[in-house]
Amino acid sequence: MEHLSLRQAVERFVPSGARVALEGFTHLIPFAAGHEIIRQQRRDLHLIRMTPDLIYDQMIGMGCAARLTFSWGGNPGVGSLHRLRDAVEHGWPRPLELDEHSHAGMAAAYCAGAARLPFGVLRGYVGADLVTVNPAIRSITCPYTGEELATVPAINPDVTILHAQRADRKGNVAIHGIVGAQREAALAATALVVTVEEIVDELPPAMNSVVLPHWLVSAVVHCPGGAYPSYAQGCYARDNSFYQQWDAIARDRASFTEWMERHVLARPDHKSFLASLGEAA
Amino acid sequence: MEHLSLRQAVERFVPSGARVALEGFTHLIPFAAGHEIIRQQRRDLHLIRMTPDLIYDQMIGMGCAARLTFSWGGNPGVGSLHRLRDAVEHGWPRPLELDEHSHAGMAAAYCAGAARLPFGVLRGYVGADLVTVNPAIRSITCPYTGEELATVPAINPDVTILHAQRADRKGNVAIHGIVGAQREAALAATALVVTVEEIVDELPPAMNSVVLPHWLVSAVVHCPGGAYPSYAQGCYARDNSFYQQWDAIARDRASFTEWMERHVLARPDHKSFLASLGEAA
Amino acid sequence: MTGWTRDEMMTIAAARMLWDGCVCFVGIGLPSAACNLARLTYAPDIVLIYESGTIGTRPDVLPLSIGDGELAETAACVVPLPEIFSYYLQGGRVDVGFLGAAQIDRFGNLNSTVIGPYDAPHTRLPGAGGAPEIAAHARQTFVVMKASPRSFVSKLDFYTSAGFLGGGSAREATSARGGGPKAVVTDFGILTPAEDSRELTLTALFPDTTVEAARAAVGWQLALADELEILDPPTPNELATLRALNERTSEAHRRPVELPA
Amino acid sequence: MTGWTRDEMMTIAAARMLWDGCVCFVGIGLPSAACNLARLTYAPDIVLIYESGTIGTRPDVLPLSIGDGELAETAACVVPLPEIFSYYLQGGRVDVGFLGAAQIDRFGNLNSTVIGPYDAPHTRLPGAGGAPEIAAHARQTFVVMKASPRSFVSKLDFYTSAGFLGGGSAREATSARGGGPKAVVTDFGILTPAEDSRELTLTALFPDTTVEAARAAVGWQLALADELEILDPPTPNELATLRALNERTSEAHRRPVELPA
Repeated sequence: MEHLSLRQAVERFVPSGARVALEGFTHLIPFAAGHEIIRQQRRDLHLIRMTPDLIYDQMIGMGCAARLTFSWGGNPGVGSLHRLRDAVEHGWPRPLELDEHSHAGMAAAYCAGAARLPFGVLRGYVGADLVTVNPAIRSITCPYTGEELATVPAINPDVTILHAQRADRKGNVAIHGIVGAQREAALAATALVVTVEEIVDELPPAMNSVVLPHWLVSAVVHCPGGAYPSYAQGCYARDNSFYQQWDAIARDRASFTEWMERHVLARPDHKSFLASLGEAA
Repeated sequence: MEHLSLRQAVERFVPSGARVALEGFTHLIPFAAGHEIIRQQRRDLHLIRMTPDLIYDQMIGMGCAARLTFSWGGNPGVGSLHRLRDAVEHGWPRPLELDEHSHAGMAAAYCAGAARLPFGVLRGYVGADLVTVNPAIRSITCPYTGEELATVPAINPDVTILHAQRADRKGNVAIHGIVGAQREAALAATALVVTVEEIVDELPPAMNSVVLPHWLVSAVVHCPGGAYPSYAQGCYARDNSFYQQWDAIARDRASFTEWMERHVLARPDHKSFLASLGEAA
Repeated sequence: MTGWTRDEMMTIAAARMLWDGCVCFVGIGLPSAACNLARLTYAPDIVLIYESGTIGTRPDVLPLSIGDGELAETAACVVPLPEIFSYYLQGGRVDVGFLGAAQIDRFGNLNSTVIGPYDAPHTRLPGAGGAPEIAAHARQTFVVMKASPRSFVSKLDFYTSAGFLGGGSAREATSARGGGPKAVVTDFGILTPAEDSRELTLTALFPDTTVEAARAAVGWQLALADELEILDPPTPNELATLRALNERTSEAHRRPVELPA
Repeated sequence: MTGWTRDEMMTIAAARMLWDGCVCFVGIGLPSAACNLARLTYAPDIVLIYESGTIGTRPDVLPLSIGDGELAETAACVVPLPEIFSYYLQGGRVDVGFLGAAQIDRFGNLNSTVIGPYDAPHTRLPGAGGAPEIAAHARQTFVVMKASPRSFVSKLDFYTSAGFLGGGSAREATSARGGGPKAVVTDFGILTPAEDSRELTLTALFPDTTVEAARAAVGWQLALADELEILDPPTPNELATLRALNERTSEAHRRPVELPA
């Protein structure tokens, strides 16, 4: 475990062409890390996330991604992810290959990855055309009952990036609130980078709460506000208003590009990104 | 969910011949429930537990069990379970059929049971003779890599009995500390009975801590000290000294029977059992 | 408080189908409103599960996303997402699943993936999410969708989630363990599957509309039940509770977020 | 403090094989003593995992069981047992696994299940527990066993856990991903697998014993390494730390338990 700046962590752990999972289900989405990947102009990434959300909309729109593994690609409660749609419907700014699952299928694939099994099993995809368009979804026969069950290949990212509330100096990471598939994505990955709101000398006794032990963590990055406009339970709320505004920003290629240039590319880091939103208001 | 006495709960949910899992890995072992099953002279049970521990040693020695699904049958840190050994080696007081696994295999079987999958998959039992003596351990070929992996059939008990620190009036159950396979055993079962140290009006906010929601719970039984001589984190410690003394008590059929008659059969309930131990000292 | 919108009536009609103590797998939007309306009116002990892992949650305002902090704070507990899908949904612990989609066919099959060919889509939709397994495993599902001939179609562009597939006993031949669609709540009334054919049939109308309007909104020849129920309009209490909930919600969603300094 | 027992020397020899920061899957008894001795001496940042689900635990006294409360209280976190076996052990996250057994053969295969036939046992042993998968998945395993011709045998009654199976490259042909036994710590010295044959070979002796005594304790013809190391006796610090730990432990295990009124 190392303490790195976000710039260093992305330089080190996110080369172009990597399989990258930025996880966090609505909660704790690592926006700052995604923006730094955009700044460092990574290309040909295989992006992995259950819900691409705004962060992958931005990364796809900025041309970082060649392939997307996902299970639901909307702006929650708002509508479409317009940059994702534009890539799929019109190949802009470049074509995007889809590896599409259901939530249950993708969760099973992460679990298999974390357990270092080659596949996950589920009662799933019943009567669903996803089976016909995604050759990775297959089936297996139960050796006891003879039933046919669906299988998904394990997901094992080269690097998983998470955001969390806090880490201690050794790199133990504590997560509080909705965890989604964060733990499975972390354990399935070769490298694990975690941006955190706060670094403390020592975490409180954990008992059954969610901790990623330091020896699973490749790098910890101190990055307050790093999940914004997503949220960090106990630190700041989800900016639902921003999610609603994003619809108009992202609908148009020019307004999207201008927003990204102004708020991400022209800014050296996340602190400056956050400050730029204040200026815009 | 109903609030019942332990006697009522065993009468209702543990008929002779049932598949019964009393789970809790070293911690929160439901001793009081096991003793009540002995008092009610249940027979032909299929007992299921990763570690039979003293409670199944007692139930087996008292003739309750026809079959045992397990993965490690010793007195932890002390030695043998003499009653289990006597049943297996000499059929006393009756023969005991074994369905034997490794911890990893049995954990996978509980997880499959909880997920209502017919089997669990693991990289396990490599070069192990358990595969040859337990026909339930089979294999499957990965549809992606062609690898052979071990399989175990799902465990779905008729009733799972747990002990926990507390429940609220609605029957939500909160567990604190080592959980073992308690949750999986609970979710895999048809009925779930939980004995608890304490019943409170309302549980504290849980967030990520371990709670079994009330609608999974068939019955809650108020039973302070119900895990003794196992323990309840935050309530009382494991009586390691008792575990050590058990070796001598259980080594001999006569001393075992006498102890069980004196402390369990002659006592109407768990409170009286606990009091009887004080008298013995 | 007089008058009501079709959206309000849809939400209220969906809420009325729930019962106290039932375990609901809730989606965002109208299903979330319906479930919480039920909780705030006649089903105080309804159990709401959101796929984000929040179990038994009791939000004061509706979440915009499936994982707003409000859901976690008011939950009986929060579990990892894989457990929600394996232990709870696939585990057969869910009584009612709510679904929406861009397209539905006469057997309650749903498309939320794509309009046009998958590889060259006219419109790329968000995709499956939890829907295929909610459709398969919930003991019953309620579908909530505004009707138009473009959304209630004779042939789906893509089968995302199974209803009764080709109808009749087709669903029983699959590994789906849940009962399938129990009702489809539209903005004109309620369709329910006919007993043998499983074809969606108009069984109830909103009080302000007609069979002709219903038929015009559906892209196949809509079958009518022998007895057509006319739903009661929203009660003042239903309407007041729903509007207060929506008001609290939009106020909360407008609230500026304070970032740590 | 003068003199030491073979038990103490075994524990200390096992502890010396550990390194700071290594992730150990710890069994009860001597392995637990060795790991905690290492932690209290030269490996303060060793990570101890007990199969009960306690990760990064730092007990002040040794647990009697694999799941004493002390382990949970001092852990970095406590996870459900299935995760320990799937995500951590099978997941390849464990550097060192400790194993003991009733019988071992010359290729480090272990029997902890039964003496005599499985269906008509002479002695029924506790069984597999975590051993088969620790043996398969830990990057390396250390076996700790007192030696006698009855326990170090030419043929096991039952194969509970795989060492190098038939020797040579037999293990590589299986799906076991861990490296297998790195060393067997006995009460006379240390055996390690020879490079090609993988046969356990005497490579180190305790300072107070002889090759002849070692050979007499082993039920097969024990091979000797070309260079035989004589282990350093326990240092005063090792001995003092271990004895204090054992003293705290037996005092704690004798302590009466207070039940709630």
